[in-house]
Amino acid sequence: MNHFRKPKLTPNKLVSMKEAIADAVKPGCNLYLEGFTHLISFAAGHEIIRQQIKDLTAIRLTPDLVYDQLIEAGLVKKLVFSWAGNPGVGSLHALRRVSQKDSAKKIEMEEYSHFGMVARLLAGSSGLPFWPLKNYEGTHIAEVNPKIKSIDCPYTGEKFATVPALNPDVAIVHVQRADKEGNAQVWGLMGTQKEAAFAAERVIVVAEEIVDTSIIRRDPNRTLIPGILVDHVVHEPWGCHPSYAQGYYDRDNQFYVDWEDISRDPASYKNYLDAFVFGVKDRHEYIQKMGTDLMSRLKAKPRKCEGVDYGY
Amino acid sequence: MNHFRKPKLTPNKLVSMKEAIADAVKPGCNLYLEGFTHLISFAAGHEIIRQQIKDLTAIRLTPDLVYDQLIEAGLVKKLVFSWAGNPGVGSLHALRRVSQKDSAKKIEMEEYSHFGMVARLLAGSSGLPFWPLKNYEGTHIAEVNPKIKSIDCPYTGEKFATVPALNPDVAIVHVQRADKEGNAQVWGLMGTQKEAAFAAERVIVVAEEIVDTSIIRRDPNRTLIPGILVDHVVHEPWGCHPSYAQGYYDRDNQFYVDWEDISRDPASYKNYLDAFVFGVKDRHEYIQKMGTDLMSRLKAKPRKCEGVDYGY
Amino acid sequence: MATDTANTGAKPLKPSERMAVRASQELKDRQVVFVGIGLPNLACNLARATHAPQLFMIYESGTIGTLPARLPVSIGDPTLVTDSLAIVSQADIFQGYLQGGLIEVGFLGGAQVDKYGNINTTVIGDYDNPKIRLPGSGGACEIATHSQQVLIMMRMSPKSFVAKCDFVTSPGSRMDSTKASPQLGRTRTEMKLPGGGPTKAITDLGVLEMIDGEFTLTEIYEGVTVEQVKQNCGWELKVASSLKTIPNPSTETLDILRNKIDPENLYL
Amino acid sequence: MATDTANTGAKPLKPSERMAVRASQELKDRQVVFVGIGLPNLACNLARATHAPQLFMIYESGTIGTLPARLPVSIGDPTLVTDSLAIVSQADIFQGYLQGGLIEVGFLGGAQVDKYGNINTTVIGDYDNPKIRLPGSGGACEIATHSQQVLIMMRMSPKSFVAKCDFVTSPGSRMDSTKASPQLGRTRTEMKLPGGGPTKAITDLGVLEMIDGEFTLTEIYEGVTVEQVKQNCGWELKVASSLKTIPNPSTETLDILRNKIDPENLYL
Repeated sequence: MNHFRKPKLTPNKLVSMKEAIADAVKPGCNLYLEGFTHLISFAAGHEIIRQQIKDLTAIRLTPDLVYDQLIEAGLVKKLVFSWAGNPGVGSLHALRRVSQKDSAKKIEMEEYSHFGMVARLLAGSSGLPFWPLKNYEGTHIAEVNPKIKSIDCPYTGEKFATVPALNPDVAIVHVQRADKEGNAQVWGLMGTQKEAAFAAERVIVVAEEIVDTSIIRRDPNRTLIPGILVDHVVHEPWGCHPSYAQGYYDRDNQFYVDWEDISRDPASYKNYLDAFVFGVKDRHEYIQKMGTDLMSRLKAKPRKCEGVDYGY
Repeated sequence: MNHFRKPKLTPNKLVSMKEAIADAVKPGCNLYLEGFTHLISFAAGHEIIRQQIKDLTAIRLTPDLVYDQLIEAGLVKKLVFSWAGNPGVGSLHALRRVSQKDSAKKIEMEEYSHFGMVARLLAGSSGLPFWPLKNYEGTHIAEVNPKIKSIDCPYTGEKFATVPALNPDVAIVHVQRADKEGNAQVWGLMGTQKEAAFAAERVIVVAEEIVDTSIIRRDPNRTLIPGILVDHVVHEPWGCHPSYAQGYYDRDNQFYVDWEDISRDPASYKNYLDAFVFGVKDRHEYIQKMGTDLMSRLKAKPRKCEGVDYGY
Repeated sequence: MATDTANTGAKPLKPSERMAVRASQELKDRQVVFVGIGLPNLACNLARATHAPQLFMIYESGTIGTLPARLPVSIGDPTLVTDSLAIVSQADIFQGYLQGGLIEVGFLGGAQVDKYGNINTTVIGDYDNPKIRLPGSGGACEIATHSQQVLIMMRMSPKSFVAKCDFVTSPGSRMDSTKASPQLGRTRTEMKLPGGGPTKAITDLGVLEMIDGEFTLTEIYEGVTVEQVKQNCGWELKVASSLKTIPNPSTETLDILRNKIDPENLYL
Repeated sequence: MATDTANTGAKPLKPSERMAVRASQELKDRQVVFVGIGLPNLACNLARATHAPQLFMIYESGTIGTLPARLPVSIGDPTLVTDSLAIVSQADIFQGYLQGGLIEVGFLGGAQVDKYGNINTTVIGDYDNPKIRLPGSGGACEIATHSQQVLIMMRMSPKSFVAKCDFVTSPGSRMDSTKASPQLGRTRTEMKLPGGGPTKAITDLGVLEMIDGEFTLTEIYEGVTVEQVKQNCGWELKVASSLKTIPNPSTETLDILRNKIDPENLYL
């Protein structure tokens, strides 16, 4: 077993989203587009749709609107997940259209619980082929997923579930700030960003702000992802809308509510994709198209914390 | 298997070090006095010596001077560890005197590598009885420690080492700042403080500064230990000397060098303990006794980082 | 429904309000609660605003000691982050807090629940060819496995309180029988599940309590009849001999719930 | 020793200086190195100050992309923290960085090493009744197990370069024979060890290289004889047919090492 990963130490990894996606996301690859409500890179998802990268195995604990859009665009061969919905609102309608009895065409589904998905990433980010967890007894989850196995504790004899390591081909992680080597700092909800970056073969860091490395080095405990894991850095302000970035802009809850109606009908879904994905060439145009009121409505009110002292 | 821990939600846990140690550290208990060079609570160790709490199983990755002092004071029945030395300088002489062929009296030793000790805490802090790791093949470490066992991966068939969960009776953790409920923030080196606090039955947080809860809540990503794990909070400025607290005071490297000579000879060792442990009633007296130059010599030069924005 | 006609003050009392108020009464001050969005969130924040000001709220997204300033609209709402005591990763939430045994009360709901408190949030119909594809487990399976006790909040109907779940996502007091094994399945103790499992189901008609491993009707709201409850339950529901009546909430409590907790009527 | 008489400039060239300079030459720019305190730290910081300015240094205490402003006196020196790119927990260092396969070069030393590069930092003598109790593994076992390659830095003597280690703390190229199994033990490949193991031992007399799983003398310093090296080795040392001579370091390099890297002469 040799699981070495080549550390990535190029001094400037800044590219456009177009370039990053074209280079790192290949047809048929295992894609982990991270975000747990917070810091979901819709910008990356839309660029994947524009580039029509097909046959994806789309992986995340919470495939949400952007995963649903990948499905509606016909790019997803298989979904690996633990909770698929429009958080706080309802269903993912593109997913429903390819996952039910009456579906004309179906995609493959591989299903865990959140803890199971997290455990898969923990294994993948730790160089282990499996991870043990106390879960799934008394449920049908392991029955319908043969990848969930079990192991006996060598001390107590007790049985534990295991899940296999997850090592995505590409992880895309949106962060508040990064330097051009990809050293990335995040605050607020952290989801599985660190584990995804450590587990993936290739990593794209998308940042609200590109900062000088000295800013990162002033507060090293804040760094979640070291640049040695990162292939590409993309500067994409407002890149998460309708998701959010703590300290930058609020979640566009109204969009999530409106989405229920937009997405239920394939025709209005198509209109949305035509206008806001295919109809714009990049994120900048998307934000312009959203109208001037977007920023005033969602821009965060400042609430800065104090720094701490690293002197000695 | 029922492994629930009663969350600790008393509003004010502030007590003196004397009270905290008397209540939480009992004769014969498993003690984890944390610190990886950084944030070692010498103040707590000295109070344990003053209270003559015997038959301890003393546990840490890096038992250093303060563990050696517990041994010299005759309080340690067993040492569980992975590296025992005076970091950057040399040996632990009290330990040598009770662990070699020519020793008149010996203590029990249970030995892992750092990763093995960390893995034991990961299991203990995660509600699992074991933890798998790729380690110990090609060495004699597992041969002399029957607690290191093995497990076969259910996916690859490959063999992995396992270590049993470590759940200390008491963990003592020094932090830069905490509120009186024990919500604790740490920066700089983090060692295994979080894992120790989650794994232990009882937790004493010792803090350089006691701050209002609002300070903790201004930067929640900085919180390493939640107060619901904590039994006692002790305010003990300069409580780590000769170890250090980033942002507060530097490591007293000269003391570590001098210690080599102090500790080699049992007579000078006794003189030290008589003067600086038994000869003072608490940490305040210890610091006074160290002389006025201590603070000017070791006080940290300020190097504050910027805060981040938690607005939305 | 009967509850539609129950009046407190000017506005009629809604089933959702009754559920939120009744659930809040289950929470004790200084308990550690794993809060879900929707009705559980209303119940927890109502408890904080009334009898349990120090209720310790943890949300699945990783916020510890949460103090939401507005009603969170999703599990990852930024209002959960700002002013919380700590933010932790998903790994820590599931591995450290849940599997680590720190959660005293968890909340669950779903599309189907059976008399053992087994819950289905995965599919209606056959797993491979479902009639309806539901969101899946999320953290529900581990909440049901590891919380010291679980409170279920669901509206009753024969479609939701079912004789048999189409799929069990989250474990209840014991496994049901299957075609292959017509005997009743193993209990939580036999399966060595760490948590205590569901203790109560707070519904829109009354409260079912887990007694000897089976849900039994122990409380009904004012104006609700036992017959109504039975009609809305898909199995032969046991009824406690000493059935309690749940009084209507006080005007004061309702006022807090309606005007402070959910003033925009998002979940009520 | 011969090296005591080698002169560069005014001050005589010390064995520790030769070791630090020779080890620094093994490091390539932009490599990820797991740095130990003492000579490895001097070698790495010398490499940074000369041919490898972007050497990426990780210390066991959890500092990533470290830029020490002063010579660290312990593995947890605060100068390692300030200005580093990231600080991570011990769990992340061992589980994420080492077991996760991110370390390209690791450094090790010890009380004893054998011809396979097995290292002893645990005990001299019998484990249960040792003549000398050494510090133990620390992170050495996992550095030896998981680094892509390991560089050993040790002074040679028949007591340290031994025919058989009293205890193997860190795995080399293969296990030695034992009383119970007189055959040679399994190789790293047979044991499925992820890392490449020791590639070179940088000593005070010359460089031993791991060739076909056994340390072979391939380089000696100016003024050192093969005989000297053999006398300081506890096993019948193989010598390469094309033995290289290591030139003395340049005045410029020595100046950096002596006056910038370790001006207070802590480790030289």
